[in-house]
Formats: sequence, structure tokens, C-alpha cells
Amino acid sequence: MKKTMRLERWLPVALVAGILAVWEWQVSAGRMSALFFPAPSTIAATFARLLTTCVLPANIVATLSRVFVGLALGAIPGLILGLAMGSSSRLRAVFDPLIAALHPLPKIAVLPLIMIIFGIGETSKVVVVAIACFFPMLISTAAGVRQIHPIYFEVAENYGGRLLQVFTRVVLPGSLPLVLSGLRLALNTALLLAIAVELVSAREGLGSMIWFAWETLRTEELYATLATTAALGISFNIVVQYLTAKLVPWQVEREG
Amino acid sequence: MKKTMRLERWLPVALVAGILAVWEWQVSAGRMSALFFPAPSTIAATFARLLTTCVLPANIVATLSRVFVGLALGAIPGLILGLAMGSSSRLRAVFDPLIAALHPLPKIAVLPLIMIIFGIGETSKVVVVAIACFFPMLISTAAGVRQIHPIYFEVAENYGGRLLQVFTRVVLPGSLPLVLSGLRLALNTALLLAIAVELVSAREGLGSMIWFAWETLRTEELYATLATTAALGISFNIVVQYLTAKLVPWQVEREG
Amino acid sequence: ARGGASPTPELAHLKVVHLPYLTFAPLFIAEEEGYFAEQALEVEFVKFDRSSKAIPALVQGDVDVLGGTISLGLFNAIARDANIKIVAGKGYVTTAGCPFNGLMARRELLESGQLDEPAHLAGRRVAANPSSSSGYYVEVLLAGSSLSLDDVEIVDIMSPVKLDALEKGTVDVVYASEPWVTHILRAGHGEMWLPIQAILPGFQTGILAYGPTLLEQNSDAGRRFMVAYLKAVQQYIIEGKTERNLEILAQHTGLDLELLKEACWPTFHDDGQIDVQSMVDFQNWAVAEGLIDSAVATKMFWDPEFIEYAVQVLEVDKQ
Amino acid sequence: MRFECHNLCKVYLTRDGSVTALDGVTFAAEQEEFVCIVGPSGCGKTTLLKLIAGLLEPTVGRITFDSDAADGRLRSALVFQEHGVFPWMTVLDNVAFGLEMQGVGRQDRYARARAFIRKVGLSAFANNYPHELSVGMRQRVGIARAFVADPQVLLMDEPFGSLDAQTKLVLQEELLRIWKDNRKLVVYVTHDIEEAVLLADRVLVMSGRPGRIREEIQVPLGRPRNLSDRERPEVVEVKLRIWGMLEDEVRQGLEMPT
Amino acid sequence: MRFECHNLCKVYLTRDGSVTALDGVTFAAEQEEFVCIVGPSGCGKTTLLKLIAGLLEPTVGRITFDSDAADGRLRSALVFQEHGVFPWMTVLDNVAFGLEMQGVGRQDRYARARAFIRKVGLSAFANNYPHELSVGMRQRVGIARAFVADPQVLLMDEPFGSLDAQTKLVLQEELLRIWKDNRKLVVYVTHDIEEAVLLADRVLVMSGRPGRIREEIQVPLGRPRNLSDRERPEVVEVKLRIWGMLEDEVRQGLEMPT
Ligand SMILES: Nc1ncnc2c1ncn2[C@@H]1O[C@H](COP(=O)(O)OP(=O)(O)OP(=O)(O)O)[C@@H](O)[C@H]1O
Ligand SMILES: Nc1ncnc2c1ncn2[C@@H]1O[C@H](COP(=O)(O)OP(=O)(O)OP(=O)(O)O)[C@@H](O)[C@H]1O
Ligand SMILES: [Mg+2]
Ligand SMILES: [Mg+2]
Repeated sequence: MKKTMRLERWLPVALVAGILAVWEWQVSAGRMSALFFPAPSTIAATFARLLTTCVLPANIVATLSRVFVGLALGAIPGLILGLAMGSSSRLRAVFDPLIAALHPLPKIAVLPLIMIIFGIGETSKVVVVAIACFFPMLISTAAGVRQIHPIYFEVAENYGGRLLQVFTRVVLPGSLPLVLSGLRLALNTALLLAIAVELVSAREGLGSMIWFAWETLRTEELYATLATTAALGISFNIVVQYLTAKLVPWQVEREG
Repeated sequence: MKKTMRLERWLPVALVAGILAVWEWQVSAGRMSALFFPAPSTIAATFARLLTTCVLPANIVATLSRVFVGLALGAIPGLILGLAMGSSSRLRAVFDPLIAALHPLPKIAVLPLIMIIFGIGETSKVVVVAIACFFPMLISTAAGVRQIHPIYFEVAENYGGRLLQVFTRVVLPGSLPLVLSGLRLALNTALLLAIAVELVSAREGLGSMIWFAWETLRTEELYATLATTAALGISFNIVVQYLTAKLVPWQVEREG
Repeated sequence: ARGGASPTPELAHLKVVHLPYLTFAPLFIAEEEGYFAEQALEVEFVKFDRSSKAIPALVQGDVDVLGGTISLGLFNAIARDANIKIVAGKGYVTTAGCPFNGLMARRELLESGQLDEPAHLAGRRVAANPSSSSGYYVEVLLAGSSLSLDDVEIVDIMSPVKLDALEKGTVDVVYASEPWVTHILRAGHGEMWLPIQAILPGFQTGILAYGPTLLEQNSDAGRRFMVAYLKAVQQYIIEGKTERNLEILAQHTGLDLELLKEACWPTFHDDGQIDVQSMVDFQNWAVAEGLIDSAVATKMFWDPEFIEYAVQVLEVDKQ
Repeated sequence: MRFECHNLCKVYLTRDGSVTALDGVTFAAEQEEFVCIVGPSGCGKTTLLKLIAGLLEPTVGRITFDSDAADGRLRSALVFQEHGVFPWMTVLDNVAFGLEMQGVGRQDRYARARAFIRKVGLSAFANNYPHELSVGMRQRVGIARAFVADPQVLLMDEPFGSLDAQTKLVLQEELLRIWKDNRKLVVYVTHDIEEAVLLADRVLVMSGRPGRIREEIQVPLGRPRNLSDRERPEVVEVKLRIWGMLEDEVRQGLEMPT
Repeated sequence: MRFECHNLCKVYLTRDGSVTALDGVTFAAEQEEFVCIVGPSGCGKTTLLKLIAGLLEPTVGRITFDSDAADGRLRSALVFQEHGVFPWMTVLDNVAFGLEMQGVGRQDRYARARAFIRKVGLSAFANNYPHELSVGMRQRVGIARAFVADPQVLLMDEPFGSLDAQTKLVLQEELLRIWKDNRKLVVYVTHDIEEAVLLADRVLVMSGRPGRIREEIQVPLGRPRNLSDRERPEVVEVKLRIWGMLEDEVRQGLEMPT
């Protein structure tokens, strides 16, 4: 089992490596536009340059700080309201239509309004990120609570559990696997939105780098930034997997 | 119970009505900028005008067709891969890093690349929508499959269920509540992205209306379009709730 | 056939980048007045939210004509062997007349004399985009006082927000072009401080560019397009804010007639000429700033063949 | 502590109709009594226990309690037929759950929980999660959880159904000891008629769906009892009587389904 | 159809260590035999059945089958101790599940399922979902599902544990009928020693964790048997012998936990 698992670990790496190799070859053979699809080697060189000149690290820090502040502001309320809505059909009846109405509102399109309300500084950017990651967290969490078997609520009630106790000992752990999948969605959404906001209005961050790369049509910088984003996505996933292993030790893992 | 439920139905309506009333009053008292926060009555009038001149209906159709084509192209593969990844730790090991890397890539920022590959027409727009709604569907579905109690897989195996049978009779129904919550996320994401794409490059659709409203500083049109988006979100939610009631008759509804 | 080179030219279908801006007025007029149709052209307007975003499509041949503001991406694409060229001007900074764009400042700053000269910008908050022409304007302005962009606080915000930020005092100076100049003036919290004509007179703000489809494959259609375009430019220049032009602009920009009448309209050279020197300067600035790799030679980015042809045809027509 | 059930009816609404689980159940459980309930599968025993525990609302009828507790609050503990052991808690936390809800401190509740974990033979598994246990072991967790919570009323729904005969005997003895020493009221549902007779002061025999109390049988045995002493004539006699009653009910249910 | 277990060991890995559930289990089950397995709670009975059903891989050892089935494929059906009834299927679909997996057409499988649903007394609930059933009713769904699948080997893990004595008797008789008429091999896990003796040809007595086969006892009763005839001296004698064996095991487990 261990051995085959190791194979599976390497398969995605091999896949990506293969795609990059074909890409490199196609570009060097002149069959792909080097302007829009610069050779992976060029991208790697750019990546290295951006990394060593600290351009990339500084921008990563800027984006990540927006991601995490936004996540804290959005995902925590999303979690709490999701737990509450998942547990109570009353709260669902009240909030569900509001959530449904607010969720699809285009965040970037209302960014000017948000800037008018929250000012032109960091707050607005972080608020947009928070709003965006609030929803997946809430919807996943509420679904997670609803799939908790009712018997566990009965047990808690039977032993005189009060609201808060039921929350922390039944609702939260029972929905935890789905809270974590909501967290995964929320983290990625936060990153997506942080970048989207930066594309529109920020002087630093991965999004502003992407915008800049497009404005100057330096596509190798664009790809280097996209690769950074992908790397952040992978690290987020590793964090969530680690959290899952730590926080959900009771999860039964099927093989195969 | 019936009676209180009816109360809960009306509570969100009352809430929204209350907010609108305060808003109207604040604007008419000159305490809110009528430029950026036009009075609800103005917005309603604009809404009515856009509706009767068929501007709004035509744009809704344009956006919805992108939403649904994109959803079909994105959510169905997301569902299938999610079911597969949820059932198999091998597939998870292979695809999880790829998914994690691709999910946070900013769709709008890569739209120009997608246009280079798929042309500047409808295809590119729909592809972006599809990519965006693929991920929440996949992640929710996979989480849904993983929370199916292993005993049901054992039963299916015990009775000689083949792969496809296990899929249709265990994996799919067992994860259905979360597939539907994934569908809700996917639908909203599709709408969000359709609008985002239209903001950037489309001559029709709600997104282009919003962009145009900003460009011409006709904020009452902006709000009318946002209200339309909210209404679409509410209808999507109603559809998903209806589907849930139809497709998950075994779901136990806790009261309270 | 009026203005046609060949007697019955084949109908060509062209995709043209469309933004609902005043600087696109000649394109709107050519379409609405049937000048394109006269030239056996069927024009399909393609929307982008910024003209720079259409450059990849132009390079790929997905669109045939790009109208827009000059952008760094255009020069970089050319530097990287993309076959696209500027073929005509589309708006320049006039030295006479009303200001189409410029730096606008908070009214109280102007009235209290805190912003009498460019040097007073030091330490102020300025809304502009450092990697585009508005950043260039600010930098040129500052250079005159031996200051640089580092001496001011640059913020990048959307036009509607500039209105609000001026009112709230969260910015001091904003770059604006019409119709936002009028919006800001109407809102009453900002005034025109330094029109661009005071900073960079004659600067070529707008251009029309062709991609490989018209440069290589169907230059005949490119010529015909230019005839229609310049004909519209001339109508625009000669007639100005006539009812017909107002109607066409209202239709394509979505702006109401009042605003259109009030706003300052951009100026064009009636022969489609561009100010090559201002582009060289702009490029040199960008190279110095590290925004583009290298400046491209004039003949690489500028192809006057089409306007020369069109001017000639129109001359013949007039006679 | 005693309670009375007055004409309890419980109707469940289902997708396409309704199921009448209980129909006019009236009985009283006296102070320090050990009441057993037997009845055919699906007759509403679990429903009745959940009504008493307050987890369900009766459709008709009501339950009244005479509690001598200081706070006037009824503290009952239900041993669920389906165990209801939390998958996300270790055995130790599961067993200590009732105490945790009562606000007992961590040290104290773990100490008390460990004592009962030992009694049900799960010391080696105190830090395991339920999915690592066998079904019978999980059932023992549920039992320990109820015992340790020290409720006034102990409601047990086939508590020893998944246990082997010997373990069952040990735990039955423990139950009787707790009941006597702590002067509790026990309501005990079982399918095992012999078990009912050996444990109870009184056996309530229920009819098939919809459940009614068909008969109340006073068990003619003194205390303390020897639980291994199954062949005493009084026991056998009562057993046979109950058996007979239930037989019609069941045959009816299986041959001519409602 | 017969099978042999050779030196089966099963070790479960847990977060902090491992649990040896089975340690060197060797026995054979012969053609058309009815084998009962008894043993203390947590000794590995369920584990053993899952190994036989192929749902788990043994850590050490192997199981060999002599099948006379045409396709050489073993068709076993396990009645799970935890029922394993699908919440998303009606009773009818649940019972017909085995047939569905075999590719039996809808009409046919529903007809055959209905027959067994009637036998377990659930006709009125054929279109209900499991959450609308009592625990015993759900267990009957699991039993009907196994019966209707008509497997070569019937593996039953405390199948009647949640049923009242009378229903149990009826279903035991049905089981014996099916076993005889269809010449099946039955491996039956139970906690009820009496039940084991009355049903089985041979009773395997397991030791406490880690589970081993402590003794194999041939039941000295002829066929057909009268299942109500519990007081026959041979039955009582064997019962007492098994009881004695298990008693040490259990006392040991409860007093001195591993
Ligand atoms: N949630 C529910 N929805 C609908 N019907 C239900 C529900 N719960 C129980 N019932 C029905 O109520 C009746 C009584 O159920 P209950 O669980 O009380 O029986 P029981 O006596 O405990 O049976 P068992 O001995 O099998 O556990 C059954 O016919 C069952 O179908
Ligand atoms: N998934 C698992 N992970 C870890 N340990 C397990 C697992 N399943 C069972 N065990 C352990 O294996 C041993 C045997 O379990 P099994 O379920 O086979 O017992 P059993 O004989 O069926 O018990 P019961 O009569 O209580 O059902 C137990 O000690 C249990 O703790
Ligand atoms: Mg019950
Ligand atoms: Mg077991």
C-alpha cells in the first residue's frame, strides 16, 4: 500500500512535468506563440528573478495578508451563521432567502460602492474578500450540520446540553469534515478575490502583478505569478489536509 | 408550527422592506448621497422601465444562457470527478494537488489567454463560467462522498455491486444532500462569473449592463441590475430547495 | 463609387474594438453614417472593458482594428515581434480649447492656495495609474519640480470612487478624462487644476492600430476602413456638437445629451496623423521606469500608409 | 420521583400518510420502581421512552412528573437502542458526556467516567474512537454514559441487546446495584421476557402497532434476586403468561400486516 | 459449497497502536452446514464474518472456498450487525438490492422482494424509508434483503438481536426452512447460547480478544428441530457447557481489561 501511495504522490508531478516538457518543445519548435505561451524555461527564469529580487515575496505577503484578514472576517461569521442555520429550520427560513439574494451579487462590480462606504484603503479590499469567502463557508457548514444524524442531537438534549454545549460538542465536531471542505473553498475564494481586487485597484499583491504583466504584455511575468498562485493553492490544500488529519481523527478512511 | 413558519417566511421580506424604507427616508432627508445610493423608489422606477422596454429581459436571457451552458459544462464533470475522488483515495492522491493548484487561478485574469485559445466569442465566456463552477461542485461532492458511512460500501460490495452500480446506488444518493449544496454554490458561482466576464467583454448580459451603468454613472440602473441578480439568486435557491425536496425524500428534518 | 479604389470591392467583415468612450466618436459616426458600408465594410464592434485587453486578440487576428489609448503592452508586443502597427491617431492633447483630460484637485486646496504649483504635490495623495499614461503625466509634471513619483502617494481607484474621494478628502488630486471631468465638476468638490495640455501639449493620447489581418492579408480592407474613419473624423471636426453627432454619441456612449453638450470633446488631427515624438518620449520614459524591455523604432510601430491613401482618396472625393 | 402518562398518543407524519405509533397509553411509574416494557417489534416502545425523556412531543396526552429534585428539573438519562455514541469523541469523552453537560470539571468527570469504563470492561479502549470498537463495545459505552450521569430516572432501550449472555449478566447485576443504592426509577425496554421478569417489579406488556398497554404484570419475586435463577416456577409461570400474550400480537403482525 | 479458514489473523491499526482482533483462527465449514459462532463481546466475531465475506483482508492467513457455482464466483450475503440498511432507499428497494446488483429486472425483483417483506411483517411499510421504521423493523429489512438474494453462503451477524422473542422464533423457523430447502451454508453469530444450540449443527466457541476458536461443539440434536423445545436435557447440557466456557473469558475481560 505504502509503495503504491508513493506512486500516486508522484503521478501529478509527473503529469505536470510532462505537460511542461511538451510545451517547451512546442515553443522551441515555433509551433506555439512565444508571446502568449512563453517557454517554461523562460517562465522559470523570470520566476527565479522575481524571487531573488524580492518582488515576488513582497507581493505574496501583500496578497496573503488580504487573504487571511478577509478569511478571518468572512469565514468565522460564515461558520457561526452556518452552524446556526444548519441546526435550526427557523433560522434557515429567515436567512436563506437573504443569503441566496446576496451570494450572487458580483463583488468586483460593487467594489466602487464598497470603497465609497469603507474608504479607498485596505479595509475595502479586505471587506470584499471577506464577503466572498463568507458564502461558501456558510453553505458548506450548514449542509454539514444538516447531515449530522438526529440521534446525536437527541443524546445531547437528553443529557441536558445547553445551546452552547450542543454547539461545541455536537454541531461543530459533527459538521467538521464539511466545515473543513468549506474552509478549503473559502480559502481559495479568498485568494481568488484578493487577486481580483488587486487587479482592479492595488499597487501591490499578486493581482497587481498580473495586471501589470498584462498591461505591459510581459506574459512570462504573468505565468510566473500564476504559478505562484497555484503554489499558494497547493499549500492551502496541504494546510487543510493537515487540519483535517488533526481535527478529524475519527474519520474513517476507505482504501482504494 | 405552520403559523410560525409563515411568520418566518415573511420575516426576511419585512427585514428587506424595513431597510429599504430607512434608505428611502435617509435619501429624501438628504443624509445619503443620492448619486451613489439612489432612493429605492427611483431604483424601482428604473427597474420597471428596464423591464417594460425589454432591456432587462433580453440581458437576463443572455446571462442565464451563459450560466446554464457553463454550469452544464462545469458542474457535470465536477460532479463525476467529485464522486470518483470521494470514493477513491488513489484518485484523490493524484488529482487533489492539481485541483488545489488550478482552483485559485484568477479566472478573469486568464480570460485573455482563454480568448486566445477559444476565440473572442461566446465559447470563451462559457468556458470561464464552466471552469469556475467546476471546483465548488467537485469539492462539495467529494466531501459528500467521504461522509458516507463505510458500511454502505461494504453492503454494496457484499451483494456484488459493480463499480457503476455502487456509483449510482450508493455514492450518488449518499452524497446527494452535499451534491445539492455543491450545486447551489456552483449555480451562484456560475452567475457571479458570467457577470464578471460580461463586465470585461460582452455587449449584453447583466454584467455589461452593470459595467455600462458604472461608465455612465447611472447608479439607479446599477442597483436595478443588482436587484435582478439578487432575484435570480433567490430563484436558484428555490430551484435547489425544490430539487432537494424531490430528490432527498429520506432527509430527516429537525424542527426548531 | 465614392472613395473606392477598386470598382466593386469585396464585402469585408471587420471586428473592431468598441468602448463607449468619447474618443471613439469617429468610429461611431462612420458606422452610423454608413461610411463603413460605403466602403463595402461590415463592421462588428467587439466589447472589451479596456483597450489594452484587446491587444492579444489583435495579435491573434481575432479582432482586426484596435482603437484605444496608447499603452505599454502595444509597444512590448511589437518589440516581441507581434505584427501590429499604429495606423492613425485617435485623439491628441490640444493646446487650444477646452481640457478633455487633466489633473483635478480638491476645490478647497485650490481655493486656499495650497496647490499653486506642481511642487505642492509633494506628500499629497494622487489618484492615477503609475503604469499607464496617467502615471506618465504625473511623473512629467513632478519632474519639472525635481520631484518623482516617490514623493507623492499614488492610489489606484476607479473613476466613480474619485468623485466620492474628492468629496471626502481622501484624495487630493485625481487624473480624470471626460465625461468624468464633467461629473466631477458637477458634483462640485473638485476643479480642473492642470489640464494635460499644460503638462504635455500635443501628446498623442489615442491611436488606431491594425493587426496582421489588415496589415498582411487584406490591406485593401484596411485602406477602405481608413477612408471611412477619416471621413468620420472630418465630420466630427467640422460639425462638432451638431444634433446628429450628439445623437450618435449618445447612442454609443450611453451618456445623456445634457452631459454630452456640457462635456469637452477630444480633439483629432483631420489627416489621421500622430505625434510620433510624443510616443518616442513615452517609450523612453517607460524604458527608464523598467516598464517595457526596450523602445521600438518608429517604423516598427507606425505605418502611415493607410492615412496617406485615405487622405488622397478623400481629397479626390471633395473635388 | 414518579411520573404518570395520561392517554399518550403519538402519530408520526410520513411522506405519504401517517403512522400511529402509540394510541392511548396510560400508566404510572412509582418511586424507586423498576418497570420493564415488553412488546412486539415496532409497537412503539422506543417512542414511549422518548416521550418520557421529553425528546418527542406527544400528539395527544401528557406526562406529569413528581420530582423531589431541588431545581425541579427532571434529570433522566436514556440509553438509546441505537447507542448514539458520538463518533467524534473518545470512549472517555463519550462516557463523561453527561457529566460534562452538568458542568462537572474535567478531572472529576474523567475520574468518574474511568470507574464506569472499567466496570463495562473497556479500560483498554478509553482513548479509542467508537469506529474502532465492536458493536457490543459501543453499546457498553452508551450504558456507562447513562450510569455515570447518575440520573433520577434511568430509561433503557434494550440496553444489553448486543451483549453476550455473560457480560449482560454482570451488567444487569451492576444495574440492580445502582438502582438500589441510588434509589432510582428505572424504565427498561427489552425483548427478552425472561430478563424482564427477573429484573422488574412490574412488567408492562404492549400490544402491536398502534401500541397500547395490554397488561400490567406484577412480578411475584422478592429482592434481592438471583439473576441466574431462571428456572424457578414463579419465573417460568409469568414468562409463559407474557409469552402467550405477545404471541397473538406477533403472529397477527407477521401474518396479516396492517 | 464449503470453505476453510487457515490461521487467520487480523490486526487493526488505530491512531495510537494496534488491536489484534483475531489470532490464528482455523476451522472449516462444510457443505450445507449450519455453523454458529458464540463469543464474548469484542472478540472478533464480526471481523471473522467480514473476512469470510471478503470485505476485509486478513493480516495473516487465508480462506479457501470450494464452490460448485457455475461462474466460480462466491455469492455470500452478510446480514450486518448494524443492519446497513440504505437510508436513501425505500424498504422495497433495500430488500431488492441484492437482486438489483445481480441484474434482476425491476418487476421480477420487486415481486420477489415483496414476498419476503411480507414474511418479515413489513408489507405496510414497503414504500417507507428506513428512518420511519423502528430498530427491529430495520433489522428485518436487512434479513429480508439477505434472504431474497439467495446466496450460497449466508453470513448472519446477530441477525435477530433487536427482535422480540416471538418474531425471532418465526424468523428462525423461516431461516431453517430456507437453509434446508436451498441447501445453503449458514454461518451465524449470536450472543444467545440457547439459540446457537437450537439452530446449529456445530457451535464454535471463541475466546476473548484476541479471538481464537476455543472449542468446537457438535450439537447432539436431530433434524428437524422444534425451536420451542428449550428444556430438553441435551440442549440444557450443551448450553451449560458453553456457558461455563464463556464465563471465564468474560469475567476475565471485565475484571482485568487488556
Ligand atoms: N421518525 C418516524 N417517522 C415515521 N414513523 C416512525 C418514526 N419513528 C417510528 N415510527 C413508527 O412508529 C412505530 C413505533 O416505532 P418504535 O421505534 O417506537 O418501535 P419499537 O417498539 O421501539 O420497536 P423495536 O422493538 O423494533 O425497536 C413503528 O411502526 C415505526 O414505523
Ligand atoms: N475498524 C476498527 N479499527 C480498530 N479496531 C477495530 C475495528 N473494528 C473492530 N476493532 C476491534 O476488533 C475487535 C473485534 O471487533 P469485532 O467487531 O469483530 O467484535 P465482535 O466479536 O463482533 O463484538 P460484538 O459482539 O461486540 O459485536 C474489538 O476489540 C474492536 O475494538
Ligand atoms: Mg425500539
Ligand atoms: Mg460484532
